[in-house]
Amino acid sequence: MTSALIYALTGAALFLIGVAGLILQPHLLRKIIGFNIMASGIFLVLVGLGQREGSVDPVSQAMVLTGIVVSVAATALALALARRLLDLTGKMRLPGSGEGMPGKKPDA
Amino acid sequence: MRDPAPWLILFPLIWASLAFLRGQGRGGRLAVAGLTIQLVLAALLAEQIASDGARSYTVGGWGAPLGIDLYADGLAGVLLLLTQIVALPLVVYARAYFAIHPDGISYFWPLTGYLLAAMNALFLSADIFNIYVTLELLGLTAVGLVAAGGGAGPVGAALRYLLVTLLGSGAFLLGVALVYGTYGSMSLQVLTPLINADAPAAVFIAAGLMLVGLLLKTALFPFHFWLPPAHGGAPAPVSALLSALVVKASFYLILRLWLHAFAPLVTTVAAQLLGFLGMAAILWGSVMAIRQTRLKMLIAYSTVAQVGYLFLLFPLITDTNPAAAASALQGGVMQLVAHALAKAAMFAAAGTIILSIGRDDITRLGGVSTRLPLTLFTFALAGLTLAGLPPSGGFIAKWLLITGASGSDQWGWVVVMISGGLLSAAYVCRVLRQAFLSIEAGTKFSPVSRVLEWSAFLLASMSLLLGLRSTEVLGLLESE
Amino acid sequence: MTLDLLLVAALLWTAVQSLATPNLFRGVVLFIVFGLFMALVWVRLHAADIALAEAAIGAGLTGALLLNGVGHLRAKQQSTLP
Amino acid sequence: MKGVLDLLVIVLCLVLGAALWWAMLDLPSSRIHLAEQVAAKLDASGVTHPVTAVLLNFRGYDTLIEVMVLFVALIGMLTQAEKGSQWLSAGYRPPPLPAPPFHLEVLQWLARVLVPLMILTAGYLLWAGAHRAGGAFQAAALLAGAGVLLNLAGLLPAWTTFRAGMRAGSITGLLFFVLAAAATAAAPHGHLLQYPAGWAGMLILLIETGLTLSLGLILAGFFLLLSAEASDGSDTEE
Amino acid sequence: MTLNESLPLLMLASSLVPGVVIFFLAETRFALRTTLNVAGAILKLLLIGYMLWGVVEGQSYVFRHTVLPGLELVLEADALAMLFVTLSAALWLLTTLYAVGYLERSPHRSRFFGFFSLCVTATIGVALAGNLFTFFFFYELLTLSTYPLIVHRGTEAAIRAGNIYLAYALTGGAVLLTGVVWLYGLLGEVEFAYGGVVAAMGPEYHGQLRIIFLLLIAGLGVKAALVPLHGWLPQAMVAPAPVSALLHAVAVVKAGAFGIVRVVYEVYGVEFAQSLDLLTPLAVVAAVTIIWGSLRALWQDDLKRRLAYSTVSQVAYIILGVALFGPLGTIGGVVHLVHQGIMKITLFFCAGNYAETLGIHKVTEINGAGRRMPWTSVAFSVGAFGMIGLPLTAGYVSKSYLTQGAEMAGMAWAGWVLTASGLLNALYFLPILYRLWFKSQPQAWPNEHILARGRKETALLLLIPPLVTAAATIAAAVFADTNWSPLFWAKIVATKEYLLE
Amino acid sequence: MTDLGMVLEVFLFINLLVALLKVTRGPTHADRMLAALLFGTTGVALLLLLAHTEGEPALVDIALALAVLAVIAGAAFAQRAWRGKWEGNEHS
Repeated sequence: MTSALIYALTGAALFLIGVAGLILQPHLLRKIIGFNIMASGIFLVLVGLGQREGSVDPVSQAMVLTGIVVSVAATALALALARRLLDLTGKMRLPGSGEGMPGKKPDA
Repeated sequence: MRDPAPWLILFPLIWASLAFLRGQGRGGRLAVAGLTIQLVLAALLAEQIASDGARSYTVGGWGAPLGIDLYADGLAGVLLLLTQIVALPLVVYARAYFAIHPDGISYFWPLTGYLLAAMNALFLSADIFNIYVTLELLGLTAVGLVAAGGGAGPVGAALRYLLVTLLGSGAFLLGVALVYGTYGSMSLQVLTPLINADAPAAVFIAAGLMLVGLLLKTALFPFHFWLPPAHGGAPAPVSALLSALVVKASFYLILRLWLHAFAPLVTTVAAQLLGFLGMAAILWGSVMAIRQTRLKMLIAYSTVAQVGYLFLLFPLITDTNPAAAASALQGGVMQLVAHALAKAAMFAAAGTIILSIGRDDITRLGGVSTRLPLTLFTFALAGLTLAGLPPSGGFIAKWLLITGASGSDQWGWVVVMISGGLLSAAYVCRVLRQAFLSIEAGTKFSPVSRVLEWSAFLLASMSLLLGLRSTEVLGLLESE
Repeated sequence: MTLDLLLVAALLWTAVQSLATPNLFRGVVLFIVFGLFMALVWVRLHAADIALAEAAIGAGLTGALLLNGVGHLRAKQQSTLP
Repeated sequence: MKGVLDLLVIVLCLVLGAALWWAMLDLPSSRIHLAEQVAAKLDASGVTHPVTAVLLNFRGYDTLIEVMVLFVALIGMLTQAEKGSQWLSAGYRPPPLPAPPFHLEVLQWLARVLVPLMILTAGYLLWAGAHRAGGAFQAAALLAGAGVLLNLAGLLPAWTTFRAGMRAGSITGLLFFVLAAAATAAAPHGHLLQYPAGWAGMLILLIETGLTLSLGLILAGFFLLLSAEASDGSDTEE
Repeated sequence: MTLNESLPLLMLASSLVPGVVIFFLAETRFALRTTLNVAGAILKLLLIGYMLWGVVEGQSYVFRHTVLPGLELVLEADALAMLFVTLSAALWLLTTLYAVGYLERSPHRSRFFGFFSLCVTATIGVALAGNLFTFFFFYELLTLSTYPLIVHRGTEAAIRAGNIYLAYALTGGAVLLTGVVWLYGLLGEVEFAYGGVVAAMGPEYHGQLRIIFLLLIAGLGVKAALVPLHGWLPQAMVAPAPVSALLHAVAVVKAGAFGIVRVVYEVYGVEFAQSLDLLTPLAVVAAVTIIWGSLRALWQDDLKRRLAYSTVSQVAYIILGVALFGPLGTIGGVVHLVHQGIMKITLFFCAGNYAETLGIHKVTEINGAGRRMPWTSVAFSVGAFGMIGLPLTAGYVSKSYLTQGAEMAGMAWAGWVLTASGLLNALYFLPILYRLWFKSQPQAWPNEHILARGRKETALLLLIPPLVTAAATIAAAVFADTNWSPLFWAKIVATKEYLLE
Repeated sequence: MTDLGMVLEVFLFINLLVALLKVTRGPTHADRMLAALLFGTTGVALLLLLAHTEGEPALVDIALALAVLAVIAGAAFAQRAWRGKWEGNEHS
């Protein structure tokens, strides 16, 4: 097993940790952190699998760079919206049921 | 232009950037001009596809797998044309709408431009990582448009939408990573034969992750929870764009991957599961639509239901006889097109009504039939399409889908489709019923511009006439 | 390989803790630390470009953005407290 | 209900995790090695660093859309920042920066030393990107970092409004990229982002420079827009 | 496109185009609107005249438009279609004139006449449909264009009635659609043809064909108001009188009945349907409907409701005729399609006149109206006699053919049903006539709108249409043996359906 | 040499982990932040070492960037902390 593959496996775990945080944590900042951890996990899988036979793979590295930029953009936008929501409602939680994302109906 | 494909992406990017340069609230005219050109380009591309078959375009001149390819087959041609056709009347509508009600105008034009660029790029893309990037562009622009409405409701809805769309594209990207890790390429053209030859477990998981990610974005039941507040809370032109086009983009991806690259992986069980979720969406969405008190929320829930309709396609095209599958596929695409036109018209009409009477309450629509007859007529025509009644495009879609279902002996789905149509008729009727009542004391109808009424009417009548001219659409769809 | 395994353990630990720790500020700081570990991972994967970006983003921008968010939250909570 | 849902999510995550690990450990070696193709075509790409070659040439189209994503996020933030605030009203002048309290003086001194260094480093990274790690995005991140530091030190006010100059600055680099792409697509026998032979290196450097400036402004904007104080907390709606 | 191809299309256009134009006319453009309406109706009648002659000469008028590969909209003018088209167009002209008089003071006339013309267009489409798909297409269009007419008044009651109508009609349409698509799945294309098109299917399909027949008849039966699917019809009475007239005599119920005729004769073929044992159950349903409708009519005090239940009963005569195996029954059923239309529209016109002139809505309020409104009452009496089936009325002609048909088909019980129904008809119509002519006038009419001026008991436009249709009721019987009577055409149809040529 | 590098790397890394422990333990925000800053410096050292052992000169650039950028997080903290807004307000 190459170390790249170990990192890929770690990436899968990080993805799931991030997803769980994104879904289960009610606080918006935690959700955003969860998203970032999820993204890091994916990037690790991408490069880890791409380089699992030991050779360096510039294509997967370039894709991860693109992905990082995208996730920064998303983080910034999410923070701006969360901040606005804080100004409007005084809470850093999603309105309505808000707690977990899926399942609960916003109008229930 | 020899190849309209890249220009369909570049044009909106350019006019959106110029609109941003000009400042807040500016750029409506640029948008109309840009979209007119895009419409011509899309028509040109459709013409080329219809006569010469599917087209490929190598970005950067490298070619897959090193470079990125654009690829436009009949399905992409239909969707590109549809996008520009729906968007053009909508931007005309939006100019008139924001002239009366400027909330949410601030960066509407650049965001709309980037939205269209993202959508065109997505329809043309033939590279799964590139698809991911376009998906993100699409998602963030859509979120920006929803959030621009301001107020706790829209901002909360936008944030929820953002988190869902990020989760969705995250799942998609993990799928991309697994596929790339397995085969070393991201080009769909290169991947298709490889997946056909041999698909290890990782590819199955990848396909599942990508599917779930896209389902989240398409808002299929039970992932629909984010859609009604986001679509119902945004300004009317935004709701129309989102409900008519944006959810279709991720559906288009599901369909394309299902039909081509991942075709060897799909199973009847998965198809039936999607069908069941579609059924649940139809029932749940319709019932919720019937129970809404706000007009735009009703329409938003109707989108949930209509998206469910699209997914009835999958059990009909998977492991069934070719004739039934072909008919069902045509029906699904017709449903997509008809719904896009009708839903855009419906949100636009609702926007006009709300602008005129200054509130969004279904039980207090009395008098709309006499004061805004054209708008109500627009609403009714759009409702006709949603309910799948002749002569609308929705009827042809339903006919084809039912033919597919009966041709493959899946009578359960016939019942679902038929009752779905009746349920849609029920919620459309709820609105019409109130609108036919006489004017309530205290309701004031402020005058609205004719542009608002006629642009919506144009969309609705297109959804209707589609029923009589569907051979053209299907002809384009068939060109491989 | 030893370094790799230590790094993996640190990554997982910081990730879980930054999400699970009850103190929000601690969570954010742990996330910044997570970013630094990520940068080291990229170095180990011979991805210098990504390491650079991760350092710039994780240690710099995202961290600052998140700290900023915590700050606003605190300010808000204090201003709304009686 | 909530507990059950949480449990469900966790169980699903565990199952998916197990499946992912098993699938990854079971992966055959891939058929296509893009790294070899990159190496083979590197000479024609105009740069010598493979990652930069992929980012700005082989898959430059991805980058084109990616920078748009970044920009769209900024627009999305602008729709929020300029709402519910008094900055839009005509005649509003931002209050002058208060005299720095003592404790900021150290920070300001630090910033005055570091910021030129950061700009220098950014320029270096941009230049280095052609043949080793570095490039537009990393350089831009450093530029933005400089902006953040200045703000933290009280030398640069938070952006309460987005002026025409900033608007132009944040879009110009991207627009240049788009127009360059359009030019390549419009050229006879040209394809989108197919740089004319011999011009690739030059064009990539130009595009990267434009991107660095615009991206720097955008990334700094992320922070500076967010660090603007809410009007005074009184705009809370129920 | 040759003239013969474009004629069916022109026929649709002659009501569609005025309809669409009228939508966009201002409320005050009274003269232009009326001119358009009448011009459209007259043009349509001229076209029909030309085509009637052509059909007798053996010309074929077929228009085809491909909607989908293998799926066509076909408009074809055959004898049966022409019979229905003629009825619709003639009654459209009369109803338009009547409606102009009736709605003189009410709002939203542009909307009303627009949908009115659309409704006629849909009816013409139903009549001319050359295949099952086209039939369904216009059948649903008819539902949609009548809904705004029913809710026209915008009152709670009207809207409730409209929604009930829509719920029934759309559900029926959905059931019909299932059957239609199923049949298309089996056959590929279901063009109407004399003698039917499904007989060629092997015995292994007979089970499916029976289910499809059930679906088709159930779907059509909603509009034809077969018991127990008739619930919407009495509710729809709240609509303005011209709408009720159109609904009952021409458009909606007839579209259902006409569809059943097409399905039994030209999709299944009467012999094949008989061999599948489908006709007897259909006859039973029709008989039950006849009796049930008549019984319910007995107890209605509201005049229009009584007429509505009478419609339920009378339309089932057509179905009964269809279900009687043998040409005589067919002739009786098909000719009743026309005869019932003429008679029932007379009655509704008259009911409208009573309501509009004197405010009479109930049977108990009608005492002595015969002296106040003699012409209207004469027309009403003729219509009522026709319904009962007295000699020298159109009703007599249909009933005699139906009775003979029942004997020929060996279903003597059907004859008894007809006789019983005649008695019941008499029971609920004769009291009205008695009150009209022999009871004394009350002190004051419930709500007198229009004063008698000289010999004009009411507005002229309200008076002429019922008189014309009453005259037609008698003429159809007196001149039954001539070459242009409905009976003559019904005989042509029967000859063709039984492939007797 | 490589062995020595390896040992040093692991040592520095353990240093990082100890700092990590401090970050999680607190007790004050200032402790945490200082520990995080220590991360920056140790990270730079580790990167320079790695640049040497792995033979990748580009890593020096990273060390440079990290050194410069680590200041920002510290500054962000400092700016907030000195305002005294949440000193002593330990729990969210």
